[in-house]
Amino acid sequence: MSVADRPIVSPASGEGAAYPEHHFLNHTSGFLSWALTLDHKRIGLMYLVGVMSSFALGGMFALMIRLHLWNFKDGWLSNQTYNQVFTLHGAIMVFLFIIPSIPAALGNFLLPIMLGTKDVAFPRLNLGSFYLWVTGLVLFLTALSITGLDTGWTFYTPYSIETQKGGAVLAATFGVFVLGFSSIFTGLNFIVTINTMRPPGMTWFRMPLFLWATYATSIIQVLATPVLGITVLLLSAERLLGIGIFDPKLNGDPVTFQHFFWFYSHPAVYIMILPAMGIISELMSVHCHKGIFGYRMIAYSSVAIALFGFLVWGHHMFTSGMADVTTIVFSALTFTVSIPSAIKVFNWLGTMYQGTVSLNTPMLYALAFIFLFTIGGLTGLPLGALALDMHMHDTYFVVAHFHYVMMGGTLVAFLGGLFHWWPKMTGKMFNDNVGMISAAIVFVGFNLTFLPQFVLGTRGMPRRYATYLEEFQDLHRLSTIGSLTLGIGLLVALLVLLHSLFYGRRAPTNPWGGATLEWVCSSPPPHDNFATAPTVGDPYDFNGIEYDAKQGGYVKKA
Amino acid sequence: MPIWMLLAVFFALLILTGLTVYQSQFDLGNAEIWLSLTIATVKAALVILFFMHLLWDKPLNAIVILGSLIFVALFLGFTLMDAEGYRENLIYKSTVKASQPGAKGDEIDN
Amino acid sequence: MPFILADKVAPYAWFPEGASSFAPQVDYLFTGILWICILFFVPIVIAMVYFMWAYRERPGYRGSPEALHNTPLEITWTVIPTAIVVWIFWEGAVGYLDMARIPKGTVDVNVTAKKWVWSFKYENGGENSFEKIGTVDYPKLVLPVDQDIKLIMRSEDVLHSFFIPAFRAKRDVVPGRYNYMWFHTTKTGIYDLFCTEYCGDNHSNMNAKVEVVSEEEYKKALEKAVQEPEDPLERGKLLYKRLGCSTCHYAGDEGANGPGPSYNGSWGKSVPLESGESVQFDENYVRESILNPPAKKRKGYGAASPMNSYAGRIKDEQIDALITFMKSLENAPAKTGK
Amino acid sequence: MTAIQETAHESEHAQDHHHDHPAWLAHHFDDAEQQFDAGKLGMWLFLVTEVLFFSGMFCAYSLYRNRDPQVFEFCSRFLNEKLGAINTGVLLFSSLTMAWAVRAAQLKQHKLLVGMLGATLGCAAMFLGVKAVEYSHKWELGLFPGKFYVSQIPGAAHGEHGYLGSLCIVPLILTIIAGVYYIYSLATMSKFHQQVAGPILVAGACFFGGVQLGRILEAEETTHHAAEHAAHEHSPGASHDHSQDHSAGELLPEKEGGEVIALGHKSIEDVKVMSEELKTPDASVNQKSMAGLFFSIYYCMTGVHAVHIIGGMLVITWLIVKAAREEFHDQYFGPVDNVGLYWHLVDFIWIYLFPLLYLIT
Repeated sequence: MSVADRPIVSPASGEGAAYPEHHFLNHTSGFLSWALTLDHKRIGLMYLVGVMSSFALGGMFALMIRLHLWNFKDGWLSNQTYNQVFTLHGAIMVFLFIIPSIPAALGNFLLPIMLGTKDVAFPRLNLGSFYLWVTGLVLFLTALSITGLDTGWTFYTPYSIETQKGGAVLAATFGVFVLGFSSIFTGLNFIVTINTMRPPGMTWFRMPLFLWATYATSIIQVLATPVLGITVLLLSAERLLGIGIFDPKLNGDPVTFQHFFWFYSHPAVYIMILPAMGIISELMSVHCHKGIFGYRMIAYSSVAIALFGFLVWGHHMFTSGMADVTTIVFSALTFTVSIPSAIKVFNWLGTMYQGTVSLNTPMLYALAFIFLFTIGGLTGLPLGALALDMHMHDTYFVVAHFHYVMMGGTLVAFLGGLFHWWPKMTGKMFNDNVGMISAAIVFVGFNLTFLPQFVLGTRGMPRRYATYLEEFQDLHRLSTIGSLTLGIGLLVALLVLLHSLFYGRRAPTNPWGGATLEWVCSSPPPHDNFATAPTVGDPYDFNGIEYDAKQGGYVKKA
Repeated sequence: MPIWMLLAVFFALLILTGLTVYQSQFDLGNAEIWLSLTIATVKAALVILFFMHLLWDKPLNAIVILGSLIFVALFLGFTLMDAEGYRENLIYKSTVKASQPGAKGDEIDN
Repeated sequence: MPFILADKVAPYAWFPEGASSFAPQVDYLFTGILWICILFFVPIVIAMVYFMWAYRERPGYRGSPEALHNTPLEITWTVIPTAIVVWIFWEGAVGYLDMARIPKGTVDVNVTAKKWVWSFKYENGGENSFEKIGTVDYPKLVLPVDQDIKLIMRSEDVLHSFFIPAFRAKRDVVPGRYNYMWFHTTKTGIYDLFCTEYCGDNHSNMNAKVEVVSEEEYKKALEKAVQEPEDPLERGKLLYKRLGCSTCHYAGDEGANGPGPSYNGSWGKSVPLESGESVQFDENYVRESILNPPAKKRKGYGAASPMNSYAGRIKDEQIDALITFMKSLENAPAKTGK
Repeated sequence: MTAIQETAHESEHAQDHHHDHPAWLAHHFDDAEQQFDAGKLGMWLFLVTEVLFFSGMFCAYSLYRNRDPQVFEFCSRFLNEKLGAINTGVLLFSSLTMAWAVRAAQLKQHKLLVGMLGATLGCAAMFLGVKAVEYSHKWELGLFPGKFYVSQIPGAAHGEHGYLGSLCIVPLILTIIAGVYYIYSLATMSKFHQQVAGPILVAGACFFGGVQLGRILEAEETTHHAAEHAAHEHSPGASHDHSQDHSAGELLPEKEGGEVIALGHKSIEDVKVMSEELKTPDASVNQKSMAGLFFSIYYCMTGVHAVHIIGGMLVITWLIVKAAREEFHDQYFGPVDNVGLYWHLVDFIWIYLFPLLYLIT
């Protein structure tokens, strides 16, 4: 039985849970009260709107790519335009959407509440990082509009030094620089908040797993992102001053650029997936109404993934002509990351065992995540195996693999988390049945888009091709059909959420039966989250949390 | 922190700077870079421990800053290890040596 | 499934037909990993769906809220995957070392990559020819069967990557250094060669064909390769493709939809320049444009991908041959390629 | 040192005016200790990002030094180690005054605090003044980064291009403004304004003091160098290199000053082969792709460091304003402490830059 089917008791009728008359959304009003807010919840919501818009933009580019590839040649874009489109798709999705999506949007909203504090440690810095993000967005749009960036999102030298789109490269690299600092400050803020502001009783091992994941993510953000900063700064200097560090014409070495770039960009993959794993840990336990299986293993594995993630960047460069020893060492280290990821999947399944599984929209997204992420993780194995990577590198197999991890993983978890916490953020319930339909469409569309790409890849279809051999056309068409389906699914999800804003019924304090602290404060939460420090218990203790028809949600019974 | 300690640290730093300038006048070969880096590290340690009060600070802050050095070492270590490995393939080196197999057939039309 | 796993061209499944000694090794490893993945994935999904059904929320059923913990189980599902990935790593690394260690007594080929053409130079100094398949003129690399082939690869501009799916072999071509690769051919036939590192506008057109032939045919091909055409016009036509002019400039009814201006109908005429002036399209202009391309850019091509200088890479008589070729297009219809 | 203190930026953030909180305690913190710990940890984490930020350049440095040590040896000869040593001393002294400032803030020695901050600011300005001389001197020799490197025989050509003058324009304007401000403060007899304007004006003067100091030392060094180079010019390598440049560049376009633009690897390779044979390191490294690369790294490292100095000067100025208002006391000196940490890090990085860039033999 999903929540939507349950008897609805309108809090307005005087019964049921107290719907707060006063909450953070109506605490103050006016444009400036949002633009200058120091409230982490409002900043989180602003991020949410921002990253979703970026996602829409990036998604539009994705559909353009897929439609162009419908025919093996003479697509509707010129080669040059196609190159710009895939570059912008990648750059926007990575830098503007996936990296900030969960930490900055959901993390900002949830972290202080889950932790039981009033705000993050540095609220102004938090607002500052939001405006840095906005600046990055503007710079990216500039890069898009002045000439169109065509370097690929990786900015590999010497192409990025030689390309005629100099202005675009400069705008984009500066954008990446600024976005990097936005990400650093968010991470810094979270680490300080978690380290110094836990209320009494909130020990490290009483923190919800989402916070563990966010903490691990923040470590990466603080340690890896500065290297990206200096990399793009040197690249800009390369363009402006011809410094030659990465330019083979001046005896510089393009492979050095790749080392610099991937020292950040590989850990960045974990900036993307770790918070997603955190969300899934929350979703699985709440919607199974059962304590998480192997709490400590999940917590440790998050930190392990974050640290191991720094040791494996070389696997993006196996074919670049790295020294053999380095190649083999990187391959060995690469496999170490797969173990903690596998452990998490098993633990989530263990959580379902003998639980009480509520099938609703967030849970469906979580289950879709496990399915898709397992495929994404397992297809990493052939890519980590050196001999096989020689064949698969830079083919569609890689494209499919990282879309399974980043999109099937991060995006699906983001959507699951969004549906899960939507009632908390907006105080409105969405239509659960249509939500579940959206999850189903997304799931089918996603697999239809990317499964064929695995086959394309093993058969030798290189990535970033505007035209291709005729023999690959059927699989490409299948993929294009899938991408349209996926687009429809995402659109349905968006409509469900928007619909709820206007027509959704008021959300109870605890609509899903969660035991973490955000389900203690009202939906939406009051301005200060907690008037007094809340009593902290086990975040996964579901004993006595019962559905209460009167309230339309769950309450803790003694 | 008492004034005498501030001044003592400052003069120690000055003396070490003088030392590093002085030693650079001798040709010590490979040892030189290690010697000057060691002196620099001693100076850096003085700055961090005393001027930045890390000696009296919470251990967490020390872990944070020392931890970051581990990641710097990782970054430099792997990148240098790789660069060392493929050095032979760089064109300007291999042209000079001419012993590089295969390079011979690759002369550019001129 | 047959639709996905079969193909119009060849009845292969996951991989194109293997034609090098690496292929069996790579295919074996892939199949092994594929089965491991299936062995993990299928039980995971079955368990997930079963739990979803068996423990679904329903009237009269109430699962346990207590967190489970089972140390032996957790250790098991840590140790088994670890053992498996160690095996995968080992197999992959052994295979890689095989690919990286170049044996002695190889047939050497010099490979030069530039935007957006591959050129191959054989041991006897001969260069590759071209072959038209469909509407596309592919550079063709001829190799002997059952031989160890070594490639000495160099890039003249940006990163490229040399990939022959049928050989399961790939290596980036990095400017500023030599990268080497080798493989052992096992089967005659014509195979695709792709550039897999993004290199600009016509990245996807930077393909070539590899023809593996018998020893005798290879010798013949080598002899043919050293003989450049005597006739300046024929020579010019060949150079037009070999030097990569055809990847940017349309000429006659050939060439790619590249960023450069077409040669057709230009010779002897006055052509407008980006600077607002105009210039006579003659020997001097062509020569200057080859050696110092940015000096006099044609109108409308200021923002196009820049042409690299051929100074130091082209002989005088080659320039002459190209000029002869351009002259022959004096009256060709002034259209651009697609 | 571990007394309970508060950081400034949170103190202003008491937007809700909870009356149970003192004004300097942000409403989302439980108590002063928590607030102080948060600020301090945040600062240390920021320093971590700075360390990793610079690590990229140190990586590039070690990579290319490891590859071409002779280039680094050759080029460091053009870095004036006297200037480097003077600057090291200046920065170390500024670290001392900064640390002393923290002490003064804790002890409520307001005047001493302003003085110490002013001394730090002055040292920073002097550092930049010396740096300006160093940079402009190198530019006049054509020692530009990467592709702008002009490979004349360095030391031989001395054009007066007025680089130093251009570098001084902005500081000059700022000093004049500070002077006007100081006169204004005298006229209004405002103690606060005098305390702010004084250090800034002194800092401006220190910049020009640094410039003057740098010029004196640089002039000494140049005469020394010129003699050294007169000897070098007679070596066969130097002259041969020059002629080879031209023959290799027959077909190549020429830039002003007869400098060949290297268009492919070929010209680079040629020159290298030739110079390797001649065993004259000077000739082989004196070109864009070698010495130019060193100067790229030099300018990147010292330039980014100088940007950090300028950033530090801005926050120190802000501290001086607060100190002149006598805002700091034993319960509240977090900003001084945190800016101090930042400033010491800038010093810390210079401690490594100095031997790595200047003292290579």
